[in-house]
Amino acid sequence: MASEVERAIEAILMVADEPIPPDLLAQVLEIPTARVEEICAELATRYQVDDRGFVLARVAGGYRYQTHTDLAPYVERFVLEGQSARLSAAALETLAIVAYKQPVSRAQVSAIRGVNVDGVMRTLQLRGYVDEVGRDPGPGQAVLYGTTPLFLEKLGLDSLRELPPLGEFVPGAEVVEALEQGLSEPS
Amino acid sequence: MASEVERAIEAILMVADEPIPPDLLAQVLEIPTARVEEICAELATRYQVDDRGFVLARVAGGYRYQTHTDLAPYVERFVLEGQSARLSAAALETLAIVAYKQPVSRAQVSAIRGVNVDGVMRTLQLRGYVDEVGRDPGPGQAVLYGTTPLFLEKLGLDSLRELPPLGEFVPGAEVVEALEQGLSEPS
Amino acid sequence: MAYEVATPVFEGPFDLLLHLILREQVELWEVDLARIVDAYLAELQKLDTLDLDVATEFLLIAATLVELKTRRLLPGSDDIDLDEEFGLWEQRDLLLSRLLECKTFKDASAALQRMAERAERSYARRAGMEEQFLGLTPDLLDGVTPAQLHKAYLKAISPKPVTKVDLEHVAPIRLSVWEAIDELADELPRVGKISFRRLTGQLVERLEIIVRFLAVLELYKQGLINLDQGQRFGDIEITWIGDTAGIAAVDRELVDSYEG
Repeated sequence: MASEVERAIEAILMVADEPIPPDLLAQVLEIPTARVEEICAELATRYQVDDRGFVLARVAGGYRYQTHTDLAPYVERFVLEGQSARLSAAALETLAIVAYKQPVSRAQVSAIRGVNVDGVMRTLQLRGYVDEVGRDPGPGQAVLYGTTPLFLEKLGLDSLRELPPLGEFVPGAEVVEALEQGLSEPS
Repeated sequence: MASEVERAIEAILMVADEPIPPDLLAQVLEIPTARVEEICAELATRYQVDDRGFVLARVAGGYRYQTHTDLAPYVERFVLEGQSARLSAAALETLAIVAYKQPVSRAQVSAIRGVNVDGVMRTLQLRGYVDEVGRDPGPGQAVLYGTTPLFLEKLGLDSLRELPPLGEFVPGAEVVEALEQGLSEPS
Repeated sequence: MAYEVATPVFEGPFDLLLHLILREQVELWEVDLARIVDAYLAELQKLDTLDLDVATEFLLIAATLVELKTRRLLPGSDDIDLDEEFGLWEQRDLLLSRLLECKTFKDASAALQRMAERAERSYARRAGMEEQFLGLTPDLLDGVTPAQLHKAYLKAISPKPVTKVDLEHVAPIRLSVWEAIDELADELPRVGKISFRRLTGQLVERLEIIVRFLAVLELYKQGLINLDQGQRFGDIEITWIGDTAGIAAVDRELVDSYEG
């Protein structure tokens, strides 16, 4: 027999149209946030054990119902326009730099990529994945950018802490060696 | 262990925003309509037995997930406490475009705002501020939207003619059109 | 023999360098350097806010590349002053660390891509509020005036800002290395012999001079000119030794492979 709060959480998430933060559920249900998180974890496990076609996901700081990834082929046939356009390689690289180095200025991103990124940054901002988050206190007061909750949704992440550590991507010894070789003088 | 079609039906109903007729499910899943109805009946029973906070209801000739009537008090509190009480800037701009350019299709509104407006339009429609008013006679027969009497009432207007007139500084129709054209092209 | 770059679009010099060294496994010496430096120059022109730090670093890296290559091509380059040598190592380390950083984020972006692809396979429920509860929701138009609606409309239809910075005052360098080669291959057979200083006497921009210099090195490499430097840091004497057909003598294949 499911508890009343458990059922209430299910009902509320069913009418929500964005991820609902646990604090809000806690406030509405008058229970501690920790209890909400416990219940949501239990519900998620329950759906998984029962082999449901949907999951209870934690995304961008909140909970929401989503379809099981297995069933994408069926859902795609049904959803006509849902798919958001793919990001280009240039956009993804720029997004990666903003994600890991935020808050960061356009000039800093340019310096890392070795190309002008003004156009790409505008596109990413227009699509809502990055936004202005402040200004550099130094001279010039460059606009600083950071990622948005929509970016987290796009990647299916709960928070930026879930990004894999950047250290994982530092090139290995063989790449460093190849580059050194490539740049060295012939002896 | 749930069957693949059963799970697919759950997934499709989870992302649908209106009741889905069994024929449509049958077509997408390539199974007989009678089988769809059987599975939906089983699912509905299963949720009831499991004491879920939602039900699979048959409404207006289709199936959809709904909150369990028992839980209405919680959902009401969520609505009262959780919803932001003001129109976002994005929603206000969208509403303004519909108000001044009606009848207008979602694609046209999207083109002007430069972003997808499906979610915002749905919210405005759910709120009763805009509604479908016809179909574009051209190819595609896009649904056209306009504002409702409720919209006029909320703004304290007798008729659309009382909307503040667009001054001469507003770009002419051909400029707006050119702008739409430019923005609607995939970049 | 210069390495022929027959590759599609590259996003700037780092991208190109990483591709050449890691994928094609060529050494810088074999690389058609003109193309990479041109890629730098193109990026430099595109910087619409004139950010001095970025521009300086671009120039420094381009200059490092030029110097690395010059050392290989110029006659009598083996007697080198130690200070210069250290300076070059330092610059090369800067370039190396830039390439490593760029590569790190390239690999990180591939991981983000995989995450996004996975996330895209799960669709979110967005059905929103059921009708029975809609009456309870606070009226969103509360306090909104027709004037505010009017303002929102004007904002919505106003052209979205497209940043366009006038770069005229930055004196864009339009000449690419290959254009410079064509120009020299046309001019040199006629004059026969000329000093580098005279050849570039009319030019004001350092970058333009660098471009000319690279063009001279390419012609030297192709055996179309002779270079003679009386003393270190002295003027360079250029003598055309190719046939008099001039431009036709330049390896067209190389020129054709360039599409900057």
